[in-house]
Amino acid sequence: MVEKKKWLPRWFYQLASPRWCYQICGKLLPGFAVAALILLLGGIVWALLFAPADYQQGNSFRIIYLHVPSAILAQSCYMMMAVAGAIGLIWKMKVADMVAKSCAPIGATMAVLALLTGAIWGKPTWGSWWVWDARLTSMLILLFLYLGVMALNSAIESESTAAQASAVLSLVGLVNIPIIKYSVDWWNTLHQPATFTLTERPAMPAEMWVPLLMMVVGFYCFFAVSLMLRLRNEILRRERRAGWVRDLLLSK
Amino acid sequence: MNQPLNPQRRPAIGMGALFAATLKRDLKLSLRRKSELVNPLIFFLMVITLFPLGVSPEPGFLAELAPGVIWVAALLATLLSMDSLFRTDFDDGSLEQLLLSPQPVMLVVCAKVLAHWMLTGLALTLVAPLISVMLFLPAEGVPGLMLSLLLGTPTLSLVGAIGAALTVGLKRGGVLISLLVLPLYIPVLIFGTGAVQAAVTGLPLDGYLALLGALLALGTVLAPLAIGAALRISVSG
Amino acid sequence: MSQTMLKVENLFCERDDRVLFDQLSFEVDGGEIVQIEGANGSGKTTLLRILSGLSRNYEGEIYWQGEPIEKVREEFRAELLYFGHQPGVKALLTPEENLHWYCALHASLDPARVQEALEQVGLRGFEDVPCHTLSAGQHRRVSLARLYLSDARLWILDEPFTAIDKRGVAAKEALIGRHVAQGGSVILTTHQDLQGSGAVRSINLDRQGERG
Amino acid sequence: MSFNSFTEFLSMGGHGLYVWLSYALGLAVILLNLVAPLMERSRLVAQLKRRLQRENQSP
Repeated sequence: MVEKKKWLPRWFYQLASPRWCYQICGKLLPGFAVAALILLLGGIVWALLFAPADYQQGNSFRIIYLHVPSAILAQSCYMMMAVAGAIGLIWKMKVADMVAKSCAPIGATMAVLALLTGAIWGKPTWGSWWVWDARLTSMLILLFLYLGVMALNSAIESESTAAQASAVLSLVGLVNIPIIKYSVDWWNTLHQPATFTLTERPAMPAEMWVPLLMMVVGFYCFFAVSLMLRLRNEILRRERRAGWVRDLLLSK
Repeated sequence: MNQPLNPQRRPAIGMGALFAATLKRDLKLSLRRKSELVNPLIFFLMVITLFPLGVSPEPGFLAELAPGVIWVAALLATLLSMDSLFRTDFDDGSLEQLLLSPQPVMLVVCAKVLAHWMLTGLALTLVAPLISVMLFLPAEGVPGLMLSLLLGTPTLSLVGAIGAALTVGLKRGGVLISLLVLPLYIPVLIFGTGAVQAAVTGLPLDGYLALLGALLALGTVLAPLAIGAALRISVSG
Repeated sequence: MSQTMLKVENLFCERDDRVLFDQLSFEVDGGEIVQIEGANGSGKTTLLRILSGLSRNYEGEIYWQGEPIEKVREEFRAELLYFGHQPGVKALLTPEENLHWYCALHASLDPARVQEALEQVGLRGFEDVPCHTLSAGQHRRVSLARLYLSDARLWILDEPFTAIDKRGVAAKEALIGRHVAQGGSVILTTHQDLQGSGAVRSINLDRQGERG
Repeated sequence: MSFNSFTEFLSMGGHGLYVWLSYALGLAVILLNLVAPLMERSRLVAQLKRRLQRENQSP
């Protein structure tokens, strides 16, 4: 461990300290919260009021502003969970374990939101609530992966063992995600002739994609807020015997 | 008498022999516990029987359903037998001894998975022709079915073993394994049934089999690593 | 002969919200017997599992012959014999088959000496019956036969004398004494007093818990 | 502004149910992800405080 410390930047080791991490999260939280609020509110107003209706799908197209950001977030959240888990496994970094654990519920709810909005959007577009569309199917499998990680995490009593085991599982899942995605895409084209999909559109005018971009960035900011809230809870819980946590609690 | 404690060690048994010894040991253990040996097979047959009863006994319909049904049943049967892969070793302390061996754990793990596959995946592959007759699968599909099972079921055993290793320390790991492992089984299922359907309709199989082979190669390289790490974590807890 | 085998520095471990030991440091030299003492639940087994490398849930440093243990895992495992709560004996296999597999795991052991080892623990004539037909004591002796087979320098023994009769205990003690005389080290827990095995150093975990 | 009146805005060209259902769900999920950790935090702080008091009294 001692030799390794030389080639990693200093902030990495500060990040490894739960106390430093707790404080920096506390400082960053308001900024991200304000950014998320502005971006999400602005994005939603723009999306609902000012963005033009789609010439084919009409106003139901406006669901894209929730569907796409939540789907993107669900995927990148999994990536983050797996990477944080790997860091926790390799460098025995407690904070990374906690980040991985905090990622799982957010990612799972985002996957649920992407699935629900996809289904609701499917009703006016395809005429049925659920279609075994490749994207929806792989999102459903992503949700299963999240549920598996969360179930394993809660089934193991020892905190550090639970964190390590979930990290291994999420890494295995990470290797599998491209394979699953490819196989589902391929299976889908085999089963049904390629109809128009939910999200792939030829060229989107700027007044359509700018609010979309706003919503995506807003969702990321919201993710940061929720993650930091959860992370702070997790740090308090895991470090409950540390002196600084006691002082913090007594000062309240 | 103990040997003198000299650091000059003479390897009496090499790695290949350890692999063979573990394979032989696990096969022997399963053969001495006959009920567990045939359970996955019986389960496989029973699940298959449920479909004509539950859906429809009409031959044309069953023939269309057969590739999927056989593959899903094979998948569930593999999963059912997965829990016991490391559990008995964990309970009687053999797993501790295994992990404390100076030999690479991956080697022993590979041998154990191979033994497991020989008694489930291979056995399922061998009874598959019988099942395909019961489900009216056209005769042209049978070679494709057997080849896809032969290439696909080892991957199922490898991936399932990761789940088994992760849950071995838990008192009730059975249901949890399915939850962890089933999503990971989906590519094998898709390509496996794809191969059988292609065989039935007379399309070339090579692509599907190549994909199943690629999955198997990837699994053989990566799964033992994950299984080894998972076992150390589970025993540590 | 008396080089330091195992060195433990500032070991910290907690289980279920309870600190088992904190700032635990000690050394084990060649030719030494170290007995871990403590009340039930004081973390004896946990400590042995940490020392053997089975459990990684600890903080602190462990050195094997001067090197951090993470770097010399394989060399360390080749020099280690661990005897845990579970004997590591497969009930469906015969004593002979069990020990043969153990030899396969430790490449340096000679399977030809399995017979001899079984004879030493008084299991002659039971070589080829499945272990589940043996009594509890015999079952345990199958596992103890590993002590006769082993060429490891460090023995970590967790309650090696349970379910063993008096005569067996004496034989085991003599074996431990011989191992130590040859320059090996033994770390063990036991409820019995060790007699005639030379100098026994003890480490008490109860006092550790209070301090921590 | 792509709507001429408020009722038109509400009906969303006949797709009002789907659009408003989606946005309600989106809002619910976002709020859930913020409220749950905040409630968890107050619960945790109370629990840890009780624990500290217990520990301070007992020795």
